[in-house]
Amino acid sequence: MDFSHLVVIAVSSIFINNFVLGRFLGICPFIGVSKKIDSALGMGMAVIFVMTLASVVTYLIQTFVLVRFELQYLQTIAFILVIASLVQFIEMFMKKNMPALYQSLGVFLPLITTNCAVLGVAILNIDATWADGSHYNFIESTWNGFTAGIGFTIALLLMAGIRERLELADIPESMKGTPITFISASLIAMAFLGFSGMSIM
Amino acid sequence: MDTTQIITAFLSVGLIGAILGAVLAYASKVFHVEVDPKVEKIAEILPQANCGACGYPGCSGYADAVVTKGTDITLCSPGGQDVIDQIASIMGVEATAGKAMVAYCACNGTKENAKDRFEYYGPEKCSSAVFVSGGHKACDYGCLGFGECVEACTFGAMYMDEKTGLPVVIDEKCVGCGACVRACPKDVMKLMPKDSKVYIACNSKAKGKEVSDSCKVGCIGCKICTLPNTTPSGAVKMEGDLPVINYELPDDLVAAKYKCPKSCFIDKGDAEKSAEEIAKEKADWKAADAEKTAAAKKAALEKAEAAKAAKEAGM
Amino acid sequence: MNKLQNFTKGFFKENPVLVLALGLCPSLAVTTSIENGLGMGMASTAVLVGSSTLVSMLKKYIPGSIRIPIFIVIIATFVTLIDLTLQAFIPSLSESLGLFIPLIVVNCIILGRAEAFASKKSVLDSIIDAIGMGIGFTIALVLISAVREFAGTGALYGYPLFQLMGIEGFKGSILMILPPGGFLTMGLILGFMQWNKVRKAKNTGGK
Amino acid sequence: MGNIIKLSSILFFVAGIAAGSLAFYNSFTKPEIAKLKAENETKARGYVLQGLIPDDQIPGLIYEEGQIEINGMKEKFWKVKTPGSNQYKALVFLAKGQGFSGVVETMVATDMNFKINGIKVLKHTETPGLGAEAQTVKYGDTKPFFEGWFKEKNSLNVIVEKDDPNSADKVQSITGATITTRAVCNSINKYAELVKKQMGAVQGQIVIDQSKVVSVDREAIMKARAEAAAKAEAEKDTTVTEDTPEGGKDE
Repeated sequence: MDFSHLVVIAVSSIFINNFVLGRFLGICPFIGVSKKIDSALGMGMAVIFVMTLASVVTYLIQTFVLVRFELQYLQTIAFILVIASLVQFIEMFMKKNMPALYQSLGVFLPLITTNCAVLGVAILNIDATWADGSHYNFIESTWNGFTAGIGFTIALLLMAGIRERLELADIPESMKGTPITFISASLIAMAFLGFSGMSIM
Repeated sequence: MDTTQIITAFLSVGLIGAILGAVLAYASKVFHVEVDPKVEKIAEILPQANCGACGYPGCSGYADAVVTKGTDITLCSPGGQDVIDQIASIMGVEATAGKAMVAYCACNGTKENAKDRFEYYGPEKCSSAVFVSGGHKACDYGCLGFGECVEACTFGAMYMDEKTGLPVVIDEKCVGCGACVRACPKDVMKLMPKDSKVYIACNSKAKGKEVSDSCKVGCIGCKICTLPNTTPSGAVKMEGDLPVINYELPDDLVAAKYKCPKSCFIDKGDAEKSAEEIAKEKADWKAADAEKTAAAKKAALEKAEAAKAAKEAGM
Repeated sequence: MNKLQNFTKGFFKENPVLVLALGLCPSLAVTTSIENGLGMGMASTAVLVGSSTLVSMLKKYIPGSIRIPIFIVIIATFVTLIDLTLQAFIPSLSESLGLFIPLIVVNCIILGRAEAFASKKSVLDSIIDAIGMGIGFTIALVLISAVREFAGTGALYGYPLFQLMGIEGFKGSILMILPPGGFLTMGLILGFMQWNKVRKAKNTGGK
Repeated sequence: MGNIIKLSSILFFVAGIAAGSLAFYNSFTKPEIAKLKAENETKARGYVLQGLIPDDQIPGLIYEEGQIEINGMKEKFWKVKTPGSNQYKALVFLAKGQGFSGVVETMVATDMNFKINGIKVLKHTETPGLGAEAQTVKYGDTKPFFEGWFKEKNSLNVIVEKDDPNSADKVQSITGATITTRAVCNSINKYAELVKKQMGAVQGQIVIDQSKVVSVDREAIMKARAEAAAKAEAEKDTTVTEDTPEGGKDE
């Protein structure tokens, strides 16, 4: 277990290759659920949770089913099936047994099933290789899922904070709403581009 | 072609599917939670793409918001017109079953009536203006007049009256969704039953002196409208320094309308009548009222005399 | 709604990306060149048509309570078919679209159309609708990628226009190819659409 | 309970049939994909050998596979012969290194003195406009400009200019993408070193009449190392290259 690998993964997936601002994954919820900081936070927490869990489950499916039976080409279908069912299960479980948590976090779960960031992180975990050709191991995959979720949350919170203020700004009629949101996202993405000069190796 | 591979693929992915299906079917029974059937019905109609385009957490989140918070029903873009129509029919059934409501502006602080504290040169939005020490109006509770409620209305049921600087609700178009109520930072927009005519056009909870300094038509909290001989039904009650109409109790509120020293009670029916008609009605009512009061006084006097007589007789 | 209207509504009036703001991830991520945008648009259209047809054909036999998982499986199957086909026959496109081919599965346009349209209407209508929406998606992608490619590299569909005309100097700004450029282009195009809408509303309102 | 069984068996069949039909389709595309991969590999090897070996001989070249071990993983490299000749003409290997945002794979061909003939960046996930420039062909050119920088450099010593401005084997870095350039250089160094080790062992064992080549080889390596230490000795590198006929030919 190489600890430096974990640091590299964290810095890379939170800042340099931020899922939303660097990789364009999860744009729909980024635009949809960033109107209020409260809901952005709830969504972010739910994404962190699901991404971590999805990384765990898909790693297991990949290793113990797909690779064992040489079915790697069925990756997409197996992953989406597992992620969708898992999320739905957690949602039902939470609704029944932890209503308080469900109110703040669980309501966002269905939105995450079809969030490309979750399937994206699962596939990236499998595809990613280190320089020596080795793939992410179990802990690295899980960690990548977790930190990618944090990266997503940071982007979402930034956007929500800006949009709450934009609500009060005097914006030309034709730029109100989604257009100005994209322009703001562009500016944040530019700021995040600054991280790409970082040498992490 | 490799048949064993096809069979392995069939079995392994099939089994994943079967296990997940069983777990979900079981879980849906064990973890079943009762929800409003309307929410379920709407959730059923929504595309289940869970894309978040509506701004709510998933389709069921939106369905819940539509039913419980009265959110706009036109937000689902993947569903398109079909879905909107279907939700409308579900919500429509509900709307007629309950009491139909319309919005009204509880402020008559027109440009003429209400004074300004200072001139405001910010973004022309109510929510922005509120940040500058509560708005430019001298009255802390009145309409700011930038029409954020009009923008919030998706049914075209509102417009800004350029002359008065106040929003106007077109009752025929208003569905009582309450979007304007939520949009107003001053809580000036309120809902009332569609079949009622009279409402109180003031939102000020301030004391009388303060109100009369800032607005010509503000409620000064004189409580005339709540007196038993004005509204015998008790439909008007004071809440702090502001009267509130209880629309559950039947009352035409005509007496309150004419007795209010600041004319805060507005009758929607008056809008169609000419000034002379209104004046005449008022005069008629006053005459009738005077007669009535005189009669009442007389009756009271007689009653008192009768009582006195009875007392004397008794002695 | 007649068939022609059904077909053309996705082009502009109900364009999935530009008007409905769906499927934003691929329309930002792969639109660095027209070639990629076109490839992604066609791949998505193929999946959309395939899954809509199948869902519409099977709509009577799918139990309501597990329809979503079944739709997902059907869509994922078509995505994998496309993925394998591209890998085998158009490897360059497969490489440049990369991760975003499997991610067609979670494109809200496809699941949304399957659920909202194909599961209710006839097979023919579903196919027409799917092709129309797919073309609309492709149009949007090509439009965005044309802006980004030209502003980013000074080329259109790989042809450096200025240099072909003998004008040196305009090489574009890399920024437009990078993520910020994607967001910026999207914002401006959506702004333009809104401007158009507001202007039309004003014109009709004024009369 | 009955409902659960019904639902899960439906899902079983749907998922199973989907997977089965994909497996069926895959059985057709799999050989295609493999063929394509092999074709691309051959093409890339031919591409980097251009110049070192006459164009008309490239299609008929014999590639002898060799193995190197890197971090516990087995990797291939190729010893290139022309048909009918006993002598290796060139070495080809696929160098992999951690770039800025992922692995960069570079196909490299060197002559028997480990002097680079040509490289080709095959796969990368670098930022467009920065690291991805490694594959960009400038308008009017036929090959990516990045590849040209590596020609004639010693694969064992090639280094980014910023890291050692005095080296004879320095390579300019791509604007804004030193990390990518460094990744390519380092991976080439590392793989060349391993290939060299392997070659030394192999050649020492087999043919005696190639001992001459080996000795030249060793001499070259010694000199290459000395030259890396001191810039003044850069001249000697050219003397070495003159010793190999292949090296001289491709000018």
